[in-house]
Amino acid sequence: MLKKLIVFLLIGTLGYTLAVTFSSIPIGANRIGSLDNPETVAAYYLDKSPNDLKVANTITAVVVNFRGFDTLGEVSVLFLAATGLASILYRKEEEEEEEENKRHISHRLNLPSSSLVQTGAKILFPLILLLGIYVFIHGHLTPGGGFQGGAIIATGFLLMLVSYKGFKNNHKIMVWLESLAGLGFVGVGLYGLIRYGSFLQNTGWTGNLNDLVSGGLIPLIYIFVGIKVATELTNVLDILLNIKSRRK
Amino acid sequence: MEIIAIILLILLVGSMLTFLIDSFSSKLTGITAFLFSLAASVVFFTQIPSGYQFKFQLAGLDLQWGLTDYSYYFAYIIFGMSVLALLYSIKYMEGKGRLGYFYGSFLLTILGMFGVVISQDFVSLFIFWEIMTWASFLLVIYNAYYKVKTKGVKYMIFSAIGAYAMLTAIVFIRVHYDTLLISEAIAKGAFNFEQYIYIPIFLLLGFSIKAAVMPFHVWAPSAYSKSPMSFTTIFSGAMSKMGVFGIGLVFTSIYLGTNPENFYWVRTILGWLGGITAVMGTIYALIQTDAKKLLAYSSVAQLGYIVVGLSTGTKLGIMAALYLTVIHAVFKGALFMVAGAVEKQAGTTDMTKISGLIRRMPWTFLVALVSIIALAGMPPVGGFVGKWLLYEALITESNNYILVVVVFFSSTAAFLYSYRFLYGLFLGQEEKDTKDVKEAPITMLIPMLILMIIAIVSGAVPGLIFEPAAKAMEAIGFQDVTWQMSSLTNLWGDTTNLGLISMLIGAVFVIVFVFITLKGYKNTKDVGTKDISTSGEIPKEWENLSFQQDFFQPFQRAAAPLYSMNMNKIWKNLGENLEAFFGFFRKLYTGNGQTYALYVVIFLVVLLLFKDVIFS
Amino acid sequence: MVITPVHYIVAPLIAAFAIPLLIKIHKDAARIVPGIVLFYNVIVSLFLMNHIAEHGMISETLAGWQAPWGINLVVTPFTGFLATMVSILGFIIWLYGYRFKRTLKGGEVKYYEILQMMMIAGSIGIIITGDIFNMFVFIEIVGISAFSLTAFYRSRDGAEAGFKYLLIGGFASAFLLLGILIIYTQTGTLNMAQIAERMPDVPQQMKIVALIFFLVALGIEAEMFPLNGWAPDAYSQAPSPTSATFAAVVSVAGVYALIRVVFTMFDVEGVNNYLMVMGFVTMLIAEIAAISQKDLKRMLAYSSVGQVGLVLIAFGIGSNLAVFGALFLMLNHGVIKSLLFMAGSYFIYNTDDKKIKSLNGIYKKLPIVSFFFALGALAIIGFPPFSGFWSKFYILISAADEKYVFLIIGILLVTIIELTYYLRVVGRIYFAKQEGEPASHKPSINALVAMSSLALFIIVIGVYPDLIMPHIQSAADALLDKSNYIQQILSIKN
Amino acid sequence: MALLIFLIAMAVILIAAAIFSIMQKDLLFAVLGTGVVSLILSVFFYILQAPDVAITEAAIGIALTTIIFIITIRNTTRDENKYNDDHINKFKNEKDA
Amino acid sequence: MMEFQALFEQYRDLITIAVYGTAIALIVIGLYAVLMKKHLVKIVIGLSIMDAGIHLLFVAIGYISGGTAPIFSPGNENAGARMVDPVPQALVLTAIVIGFAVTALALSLVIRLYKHHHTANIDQLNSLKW
Repeated sequence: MLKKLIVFLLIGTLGYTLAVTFSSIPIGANRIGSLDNPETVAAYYLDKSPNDLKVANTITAVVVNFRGFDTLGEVSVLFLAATGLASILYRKEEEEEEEENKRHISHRLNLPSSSLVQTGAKILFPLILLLGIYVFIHGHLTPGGGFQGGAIIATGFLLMLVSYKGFKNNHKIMVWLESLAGLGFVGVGLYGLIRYGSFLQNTGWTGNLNDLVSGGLIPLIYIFVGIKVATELTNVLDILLNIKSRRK
Repeated sequence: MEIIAIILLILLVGSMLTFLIDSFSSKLTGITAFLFSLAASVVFFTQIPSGYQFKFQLAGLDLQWGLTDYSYYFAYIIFGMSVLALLYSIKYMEGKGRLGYFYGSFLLTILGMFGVVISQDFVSLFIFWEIMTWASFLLVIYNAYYKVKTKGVKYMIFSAIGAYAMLTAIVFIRVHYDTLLISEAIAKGAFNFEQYIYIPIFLLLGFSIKAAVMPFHVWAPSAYSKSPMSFTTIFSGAMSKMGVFGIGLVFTSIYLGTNPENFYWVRTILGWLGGITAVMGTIYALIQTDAKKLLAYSSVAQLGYIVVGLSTGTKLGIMAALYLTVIHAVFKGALFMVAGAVEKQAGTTDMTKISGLIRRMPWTFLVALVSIIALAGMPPVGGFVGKWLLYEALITESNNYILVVVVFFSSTAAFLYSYRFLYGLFLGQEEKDTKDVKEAPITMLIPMLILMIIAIVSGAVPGLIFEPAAKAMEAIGFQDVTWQMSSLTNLWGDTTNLGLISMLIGAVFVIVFVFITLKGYKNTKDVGTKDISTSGEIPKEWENLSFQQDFFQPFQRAAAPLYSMNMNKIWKNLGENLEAFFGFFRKLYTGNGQTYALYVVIFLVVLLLFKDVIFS
Repeated sequence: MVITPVHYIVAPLIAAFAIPLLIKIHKDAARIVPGIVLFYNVIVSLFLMNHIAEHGMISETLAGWQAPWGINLVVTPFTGFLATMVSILGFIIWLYGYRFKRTLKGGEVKYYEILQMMMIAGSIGIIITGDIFNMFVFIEIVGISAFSLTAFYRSRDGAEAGFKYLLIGGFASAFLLLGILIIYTQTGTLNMAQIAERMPDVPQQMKIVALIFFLVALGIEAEMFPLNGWAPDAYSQAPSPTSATFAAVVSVAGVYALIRVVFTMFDVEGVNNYLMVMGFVTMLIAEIAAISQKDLKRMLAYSSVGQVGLVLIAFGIGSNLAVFGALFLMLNHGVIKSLLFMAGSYFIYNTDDKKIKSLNGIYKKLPIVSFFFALGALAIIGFPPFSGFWSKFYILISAADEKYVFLIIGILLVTIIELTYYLRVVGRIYFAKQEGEPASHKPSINALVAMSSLALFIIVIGVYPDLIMPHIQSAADALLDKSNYIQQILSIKN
Repeated sequence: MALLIFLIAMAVILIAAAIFSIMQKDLLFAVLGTGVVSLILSVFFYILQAPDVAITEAAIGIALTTIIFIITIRNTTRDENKYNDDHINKFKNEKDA
Repeated sequence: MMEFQALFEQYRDLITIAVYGTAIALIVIGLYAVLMKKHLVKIVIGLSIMDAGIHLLFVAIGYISGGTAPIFSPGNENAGARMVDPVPQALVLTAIVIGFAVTALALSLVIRLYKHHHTANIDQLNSLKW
C-alpha cells in the first residue's frame, strides 16, 4: 500500500512537471518560421522538399532523404529485433523435430478459423498485398510509405498465417527478399556516396512534383524499405506464431 | 642507454627469465636469480658513483633518478641482503613448487626497492614503491593460500592504505608547491607542518606503515612469518627499511630549519609511536611459541627503535637509526636464515616441538648465538653500538627521559625472548624425532656466516658503518658528523669510544655465553622434553608438555592487560563491521526489475523537484 | 578522401544484411564476415585519425544536405579517438570469440555474430553522429542487440537479465524522446552543434527539464547509480565476449552520449557537480556491492560500474587535465576489463560454475589465462607500472588542482575496497588448494592472441604512456573546445 | 462544435481505454484495450494533420502489436493474477482431448 | 479538416488541455502499470502505453494552428507556409517502428522467461540479485 502511495506521488509529480513544462509550449504555435530564410529544419524541409526534391509528401522526403540515415538505422533496428527474437526463441532443429515426432501435434497458435474465415482470408490476402504495395509505391505522393505499406503487407501475411494451419511462408524467398531489400537500400546509399560523394544523396534528376515517377531515388528507397519492413514483420510474426510453447 | 636503466633492465630480464626457466628446469632458477642479482650489484657498485643523476620525461612529467650518499647507504643494504638471500634461497627453496614464480617476484621486489632508493622525484618513488609492494605481496601469499588468505590481503590492504596516503600527499605537493622533485619540495618547505599540514602527515603515514609502526604494525608479524624465510630476510631486513628511508629522507630535514622547536610535537608523537611499537613488539614476541613469529614481532620492535632514533632529529639519534638500520638488517637477516635452516632441516620452527638442535646444527647455532647477542644489544657485537648511540641521543641530546625508560624496558625484555629463541631451538633436551636432523647445506651456511661476521666486525670497528652513514647524513643535511673508526662525537663534543666499551663489556659476556653453551652442549641425561613420567601423572597424547609451553607464564600474567589490547582484533572488527555495513548497501540491488524501474522514476522525480537547487 | 566516416556504419550493415545469404554459400561466413568488417572498421579508424591529424576535423554530410539540415557524422580528435578505441576493441573481442562460439550450432552463430557486430557498429554510430535523434536511433540499435545478447544463452538466467535491461532501457528511450522533443520545440533543430549554438536563448526552465530527461536517459546507458540495476545482471548473464563488449564498448558509448549532451549541448551550471557527486556515489556503491559477490562475472560487472563512476567523477571535475584523465581511464577500462572478462570466461568455461570459490587453484590448469587475469586485476586497481595507474594518477592530480581533498581520499578508499576483492580472487586463483579435474578446455590460439595483445597494451602503455598521451590530449582538447566544434560543423560547406 | 465534443469524447475514451487495459485482470481484454488506445490515437493523429503517423499507428499499433500480445498471452497466462501455468495445462488438456 | 482548424482557433486552450492532458495521462498510466503491475505482460502493456503517450505529444507539438498535413498534393503546391511541422511526424514514424521492435523483443523475452521460470510474476524473477 505504501508502495502504491509512493508510486502515485511519483507519477503525480512527474505528470505535474510535464504539464507545467508543456503548458509553456503551446500547441499550434508556429515554431517553423519563415520558409524563405529558414531558421529551423522544418522550414528548410518544407522549402526544399517540393522545390528541390520534387517530393509531394514532405514526411517521405524527411524520412527517406533528409533523415534517411535514421531510416536506415530504423530498418536495422527492425532487422535486429527479428534477429534477436529468433535468437531468443530459437530452438535447435533436432530438438524441434524430436518433439514433433513425439507429439504429432502442431502447437502453433490456432485462432478459431472456420472455412468462412479461410475463404475470406484467401480473397483478402491479395487485396491487402496490393494495398500495401500501393501504399509504399505512392509513399512520396500520398500519406503512407514503406513502413505503412510494409506493415499492411505483414497484416496480410498474418491473416494467412492465422487462418491456414498449413500456411508456411516460403522461407527461402523471404530470406532473399529480406537481404536484397536491405542491401538495396544500402546500395542506393552507396550509389550516392560514390556518384556524388554523400551517402544516400539523391540523383540530380527529380522529375515533376506529384508525378508517380519523381523524387529521384526516393521512391526506390521506399520500395526497399517497404519490402524490408514487410519481410521483417512477417518474420517476427512467423517466429512468434511458431513457438512450441507448452512445456511437457 | 643510461647505466641505471641497465641495472633495472637486468633485474627485469632476470625476473622474466627465471619465470620462464622454471618450466624447463626448476633447479636452474635459483642459480639464475642469484647470478642476475649478483650482476646487478656488480654493475651498480662498479659503474655508478654517488651523485649520479639521470633526468628524463615520462607522461608529461619531469622525472629524475639518481644516487646520493643517503640512497647509496640503503642500496648497500638492498644489494647486500639480496645477493645473500638469493644464495641462501638456492638450497632453501629446493623442492618447493613454483620456483619461477618465487624468484621472478623476488627479483621484481629487488627492482622495486632499488627503484625506491634511486627515485629523486615523487612519481617514480610512488611507482617503484608500488612495484615493490605488489611484488612482495606475491611472495607473501606464496605459501598455501588458504592459510594466509587473510594475512596476505591484510598486508596488501595496509600497504595500499600507506601507498595511497603517499599518493594523496604527492598530488597535493604538486598542486601547492608545483614540483615533483623531492629536493625541491623539501627546499620549498613542503614538510614543515606549517601550511598544508595534511601533506607531511599523509606522507608520514605512508612511510610508517611500511616501517610497521604502531598502530599499523598488524600486517607485519603474519606477513613476515608466513612468507618463505629466504624472502623474509629481505622483507624484514631491507624492505621495511624503505619506510625508514622515506622518513629519513623527507622528515629529518625539518629539524634543520630555523627553529626546530616548532616541530617538537611531531617529534614527540613520532618518538612515542616508535617507543610503543618497540614495547608492544617485544611483549608480543615474548609469548610466541613459533620462532618465526617471535622473530617477526622482534622485527617490529627493532623498527620501533629506529623510528625513535629518527624522531630525535639530532645527529646522534639519526646516526643511531642509520646504524641500527644496517645492523638490524644484518642480524635479523641472519636470524631469519637460521629459522629457515631449522625449518628446512627439522620441518618446523615451533619451539614447543623441537629443541636441543645444538648438537645437530652447530654452525647454525653459532650464527644464531652471535645474532641474538646483536639483537639483545649486548657487546661486543654491532647491536650494542646502535643501542648505545640511541640511549646517548635520547639522554644527552633530546632529554626525553621517559622515552629512554620505555626503550630501556623494551630492550631488557628483549633479553627474555632472545633467550627463549636460543634456548628453545638449540639448547635444552633433545627431542627424539629430531635425532637425525642434519646441519644446513653449505650454500645456506655461507650467507649466514657472512652476516655473522659483519655483525661482529661492525661491533668491533663501528667506524666501518659510521663512514657511509656519516656521508649519508651529510646528504640529507646533517653536516660535520665527526667520527673515527671506533668513536663518535656527540653534541657536546664528548667523544664516545664505542669500540673500547664494546670490547670490555663484550669480554665478560663472551665468557658467560661460552659457559652457557658448553653447559648446553654437554648432555647430562637423555630424557625427552615430554617425559614427565616421574611426576606421577599420565599425560594424554595430545597434551603438549614441552617446557616451551607457557614459557614466561609469570611475566604473561603481569602483562595481561597489555595483551588484551590487541590491535589485530580492533582492525579485524573494523573490517568485519565495514563489510556488514557494505552488505546493507548491496541490498539496494534487490534483483527485482520493477524496483530498479522505481529507482529510475524516483531519481527522475527527485531531480525534477530539486532542479533549481541542483542546476542553478 | 577515399574512406569516409559513414563506412563505419555501412560496412556492418551490408554484412548484417548479407550474412543470411552468405551463410548459404559457406557455413562459416557468419563467423568470418563480421571479423572482416570489424577489421575494416579498424582500418577506417586509423585512416580517419590520420586524416584529421592532417586536415582537422571531418563533418560528413549525409544525403547531400549540409550540417544543420541533414544528419552529419563528425570525427573530431575526441570522437575519432573513442571510435578508434571502440573499433579496435571490437575487433579484438571478435578475435577472442571467433572459436569460442564454435560449440554453437550454425543458426545460433549467425544470430550471435550479427547482433554482436551491430552492437559495436551502433556504439560507433552513437559516438560519431552529430545529430541528437540519430543518436537515439543508434542507442536503440545498441539496446536491441544488447537485450537479445543478454538473453542469448538459454541455460542461464539470461532472459531475466535481458528483461530487466529492456525494462530500464525502455524508460531510457522514452525519457530520451521527451528530452529531444523539448529541445526540438525550443531550438527547431536536431543538430547538436546548432542546438548548442541556440542553447543560450532557451528559457532556463525548459533547458533544465530537458537536461534532466537527458541525464536520466543517458545515465541509464552510462550505468549511473541508481539507474544501473540492470547492469550487473546483464553483464553476468551475457556470453563473455558480450560482457567484454558491454564494458569496453557499450558503456564507453553511453558515457560518451552523456558527456556530449552535457558538455556540448547544454550550458547549465551545476551539472559538473552533479556528475561528480553521482559518479562518486556510483563508484562507492558499486565497489561496495562487488566486495561480497560470489559470482565472478557479477563481481567484474560491479567493478565495471565502479570504473564508469570514476570516469564520471573525472568528467565532473571538468578541467582539461581531468577530462584527459577520464578519457585515459575510459581507454584503460575498456582494455583491462575486456581482458578480465576474457580471462574470466575461460575460468568459467573450465569450471562450469561461475562462482568465485570454484576458481581455487585454477592456476595449475590455466597458467597463461591466470597470469592475464592477475595482470588485469593489478592494472585495474591502478598499480604501477601498468596502464591503469596513469589514468588514476591524472584524475587524482586534476582533483587536487581543484582542491577536492575529500574526493581524493574517497577515491583512494574505494580503491582499497576494489583491491581487496580483486586480490581475494587472484589469491584464490594462485594459492588455494586445488580440487577437481585437470583442464579440459585450453584457450584457443586466437583467444590467446587477443588476450596477449590487450596485455601487451597494458604493460607497454604502463611503462611508456607517452605513446598514447598526445592522442588523448588532443581528444580532451577537442571535447572542451565547444565553440570550435559548433563553428566547424556549421561552417563546413559542401 | 460537434467536432469538439467528439474530440473531448475521444480523449475521455482514450484515457478510459488506457485505464481499462491496465486494470483489467483478463489480459486478453486488456490487450484489446490497448488496441482501442491505438485506434483512437490514430484518429487523434489524423485530426492533428499527421496522416502518415495515423496510418502507421493503425497498421502497427492496432494490428501487429495486438496480435503479438495475444500470442504472448496464449503462451503465458491469461489471468493477471495467475502467474503460473495451471490454466495452460487445462487449455492443453482440452485441446488434446 | 478545415473544420478542425477553425475549431482549434476558437477553443485553443481547451483543445490544448485535452491533447496534452491525454498524452500526459497516457504516459502516467503507462508508468503506473510498469511500476505497480506484477504480470510481465501488463508491464509491457504499460511500456507501450507510455510510448503511445509520448508519440501523441510529438505529433501535438508539431501541429500548427491553421496548418495542413505537409503534403504538396495537386492544387496545394505552394502551401508550404500553411503546413504543420513535418519533423516531429517523421521522428514519430521512426519511434513507432522502434517501439514495436522493442515490444516484440520484450514479449519474446516474456515467453522465454515463462518457459524458463514458469512464472510471469516479476516479483518471482529475482534469481539474480545483490
